[in-house]
Amino acid sequence: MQPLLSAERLHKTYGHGNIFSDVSFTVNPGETVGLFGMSGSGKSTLGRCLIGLERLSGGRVVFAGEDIARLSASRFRKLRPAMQMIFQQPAISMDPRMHLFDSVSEPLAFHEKRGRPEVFASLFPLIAAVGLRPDQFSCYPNQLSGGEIQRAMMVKIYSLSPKLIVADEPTSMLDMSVQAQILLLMKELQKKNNTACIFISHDSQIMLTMCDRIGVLGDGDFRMMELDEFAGYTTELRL
Amino acid sequence: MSEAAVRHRVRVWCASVRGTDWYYRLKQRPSLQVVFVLLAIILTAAVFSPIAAPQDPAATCLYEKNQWMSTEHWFGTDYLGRDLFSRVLCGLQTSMVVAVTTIAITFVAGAAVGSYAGYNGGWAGTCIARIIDVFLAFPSIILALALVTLLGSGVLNMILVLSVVQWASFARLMRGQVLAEKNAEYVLSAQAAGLPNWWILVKHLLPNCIMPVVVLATMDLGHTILTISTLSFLGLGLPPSIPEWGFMIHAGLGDMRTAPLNVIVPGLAITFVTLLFNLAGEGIRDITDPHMDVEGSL
Amino acid sequence: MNILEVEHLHVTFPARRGSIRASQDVSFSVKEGEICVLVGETGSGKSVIGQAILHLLPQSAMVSGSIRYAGEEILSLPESAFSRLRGHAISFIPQDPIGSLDPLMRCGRQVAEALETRGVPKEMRPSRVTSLLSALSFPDPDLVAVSYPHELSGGMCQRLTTGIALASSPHLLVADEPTKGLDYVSRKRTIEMFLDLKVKGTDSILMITHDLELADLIGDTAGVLYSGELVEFGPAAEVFGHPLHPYTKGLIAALPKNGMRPMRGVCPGLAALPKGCYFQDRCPAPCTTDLHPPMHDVCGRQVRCSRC
Amino acid sequence: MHYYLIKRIAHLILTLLIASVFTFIVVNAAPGEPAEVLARHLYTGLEEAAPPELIAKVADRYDLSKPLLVQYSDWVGGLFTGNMGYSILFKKPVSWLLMLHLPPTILLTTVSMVFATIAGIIFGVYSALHQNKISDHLIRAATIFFASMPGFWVAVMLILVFSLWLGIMPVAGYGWPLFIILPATALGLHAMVSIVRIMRTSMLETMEKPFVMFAKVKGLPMKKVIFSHACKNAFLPVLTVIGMSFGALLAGSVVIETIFSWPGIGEMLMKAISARDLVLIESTIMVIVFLFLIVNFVIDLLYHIVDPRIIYE
Repeated sequence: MQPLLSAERLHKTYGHGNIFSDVSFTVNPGETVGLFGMSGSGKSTLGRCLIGLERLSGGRVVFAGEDIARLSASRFRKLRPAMQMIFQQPAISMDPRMHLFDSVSEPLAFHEKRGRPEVFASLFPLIAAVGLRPDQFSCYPNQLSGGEIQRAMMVKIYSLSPKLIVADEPTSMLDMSVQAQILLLMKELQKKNNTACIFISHDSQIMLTMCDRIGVLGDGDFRMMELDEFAGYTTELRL
Repeated sequence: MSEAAVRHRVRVWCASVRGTDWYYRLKQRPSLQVVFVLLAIILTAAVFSPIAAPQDPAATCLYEKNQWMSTEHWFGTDYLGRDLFSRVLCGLQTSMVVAVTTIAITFVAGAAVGSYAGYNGGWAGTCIARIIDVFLAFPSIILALALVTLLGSGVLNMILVLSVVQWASFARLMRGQVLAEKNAEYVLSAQAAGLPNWWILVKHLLPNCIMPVVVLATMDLGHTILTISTLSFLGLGLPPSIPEWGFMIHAGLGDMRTAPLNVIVPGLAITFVTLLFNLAGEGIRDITDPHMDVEGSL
Repeated sequence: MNILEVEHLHVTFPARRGSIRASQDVSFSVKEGEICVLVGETGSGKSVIGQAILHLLPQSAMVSGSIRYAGEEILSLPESAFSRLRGHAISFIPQDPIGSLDPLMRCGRQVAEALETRGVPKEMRPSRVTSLLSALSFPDPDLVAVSYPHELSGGMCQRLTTGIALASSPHLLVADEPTKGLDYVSRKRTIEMFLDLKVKGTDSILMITHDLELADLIGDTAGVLYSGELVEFGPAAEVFGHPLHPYTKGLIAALPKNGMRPMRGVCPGLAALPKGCYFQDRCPAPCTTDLHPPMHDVCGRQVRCSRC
Repeated sequence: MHYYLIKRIAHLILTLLIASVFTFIVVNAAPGEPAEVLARHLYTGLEEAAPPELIAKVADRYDLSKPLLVQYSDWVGGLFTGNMGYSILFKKPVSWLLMLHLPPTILLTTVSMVFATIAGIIFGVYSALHQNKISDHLIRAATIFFASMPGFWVAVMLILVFSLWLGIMPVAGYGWPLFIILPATALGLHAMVSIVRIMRTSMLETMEKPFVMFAKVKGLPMKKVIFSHACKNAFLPVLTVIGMSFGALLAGSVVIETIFSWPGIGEMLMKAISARDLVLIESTIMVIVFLFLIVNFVIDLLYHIVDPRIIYE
């Protein structure tokens, strides 16, 4: 089977320091790969580099058979909806001056050249699937809780039917019970749409429940681990 | 309900949600409503001042010079016996024409240059940043003085001078705003969704960055009126034939002891108009910010 | 003997429409030398309790009930009288350790300030600072003393604020979310630090947290807060081992290590609480009455559920 | 640190250079051949036309026939060596005139700045600590009102009230200490207002910060919490505003010095402008720009000393 995304010898330097170097791994369709590391280990930067939101210093990322760094700007834009990202801080991941229904329906409305209200009406099934009511989308992002925004984010992302989602600590700002809800929802949607996911977190417990394989970033080097190996690796970190 | 009907209802609902919030926040603030009404009156007065003035602002009458308030001359007369009220009213028009045109020019130029320099960065962005720095290195009136020396007096020249002096502060603010916002996660999210750069700049960055610039523009309207009057107080910028508050104060200095109204009234006019713009600026900042608590004060 | 007794604590904030009942009818007590943990999610009003004990609530808050420290009523004490307790007999470890240290002052001086209020003479302070810092297992105390907070990691700042709070050898320590926002290494060290305190067994601690694992490890007694009120209070091992209230059960089941089975729904907003039981919308077996369930004793602990 | 300092100084010099080019162009591009203006000034009077041979003579004598580029480099060179040329209006060397007129301006702006800073901080902190009380509302209303008054009008009103009506202050002139009170008040008012407002906002923000709460919880007395923690942190943004206000003070000094006949460079600049004394105009403007940039440079360094968080990139 051809991998959906393969990262080959990625490295990134910032100023004088190395953020990460020699990172290579592959992601198959529908699979969840974890990226684990301490704060400051560069896992968020790596996640952003993988979908081309930040420039790599070296190495290449091949997504669906195409090297994303070599694509022309317009071809890359066509490819972009297939790779989406969920961010850590729900409070600022939606445009603070836009009503949620505008934010959520904007990408699809742009790509399909339709009116936003129309697109929004077509998103109603998805909105129900993530457990929100359409009237909640009349709010500004700051009027909703973190969990609700992450759900709305899910609507925005899945409206583009992506093949890969990079989730950058999507629940670290959320409460325990909401965290479980969001993670299960992510899993469920992923299964239903056969979406691959790169899951970034520093919580080893969540990693073990969410991921199929886990890459560990630490002190500048990168190792890919199977679940049981990872469980062994993190026992010393746990209490 | 048919699908078309659902769509229609959603469209109506979307439009109603979008339209209400500024209005709602304005309704919470009665004092701000008063400010806006007064501003509207001032602007109307500025447009119609030559017609509305009770007497010819240029009609001299030496027998009636330096008079105190009376029913005939509400604010008294100046050293040539001209009606002070009419002159203050016409001075309003002069100030407003110059100030509004200047701010319109500087706002557009500053926002365009600033957002370009902020979003694109790189070599051109750095260059623009340096040029902005140079303009800001001149204390504003000093630069205006130098330019007035070059261009001479006149309404158009005044607008040109003030625009050259003020565009840099707009550009700097806009650049700073864009720089601060362009790495925000919602911008990244829009990039990830495959939206083109111009779209992100226009639909996301500008709306999120422009409000402080609008507030600055409103407050700078007041500030520009101060600068105009200062320049014409120094006898520069506008020809003496055009009634202008600063020049009126200058002309009243000689008879200040016997006819204090000649310096008090135009000064109060400047203060009042500037005050209104300052209050309106603060008010706009409050009502356009979704983060702002509705219980905020004026 | 009870060092802290909180009875029928109500905290209400006025809002534009109506009011926000951040804390309702909260009663619990902390015995001398005991560690009491209050667990709750965002909006459960857990931080408000700590702030009420230390008189840190904003002026607009309306507080009623009673808080007794060593038998003395402290809730109604005027600021001048209370300030002799704050930082001396009762200490506080804030959440957000980095933000809680003055960014413009060297860490050593911030520790020295705490000693100063204790009346340690000026010439003794530097040596006391050093000994205090090395007691917090900083490898190089002198270096930490001359550093600014931004030069330290989150975990180091956490230890520093704890150290400052412990500098007065308080009788009661109130810790507000000590593990919030820390990465796993810092979190582990912080938990170990509290375990040390627990082993020593001399301090009475009231810990407020959202971290169930921490609560389970540290607590002697534990309380679970939901929508501003206590729903379960009792010995920690009992509460976390055999939860009675459906909310406690749901929280524990939602942990990743327990299989991550979430409860449905979200907490109701504090401004618009439902009639009757606040948990009814999320309860797997909701009761049919409109009556608000009172706190009642069930096998050695208190539960606010009419079904238990 | 050294690297940062060098970079900062390089920026300063670059800005000064571009500013000097800009000033030179603006001033020398004024209508009318400089030599002709000068000739009329010196020999024939402003109303009459000067004969061509006189113009040529004058141009030769004052180096006005050289190409502009040479004139510019002569002038910039002069700025460094102190030989800035010769003022036609005062018939004295420009550097001598600047030496004579700079001290009064520096005295006036410094006194205004000190007054504005001290009063601004006191009122700002007081207003923040009494948020939403009557005194706070009064201070805020007063600041927005004062910010709307033109500086020159404040000066005129001060003269009208204190000198003409009450007769307790001298109308104008140069002296110490009585003569400086009115001009310094009129000049410093706007700066004070901006400092009050930024100090109040910044203080309110800082009082909400967790470290202020923690300082209180440590058991520190409230006075100490406010002065050694809150005020110090709240002061940082004020520093930037002080730097900005200094530019406004220099600009305002042109008007204020003219009104109060205060013999500073502002007043001299106005005289030079009405007499079209180009060499004096451009040199004075450059000196003002230089002063402004230096003050901001110092404040920038100060900021780096006060705030340890800033990293020298």
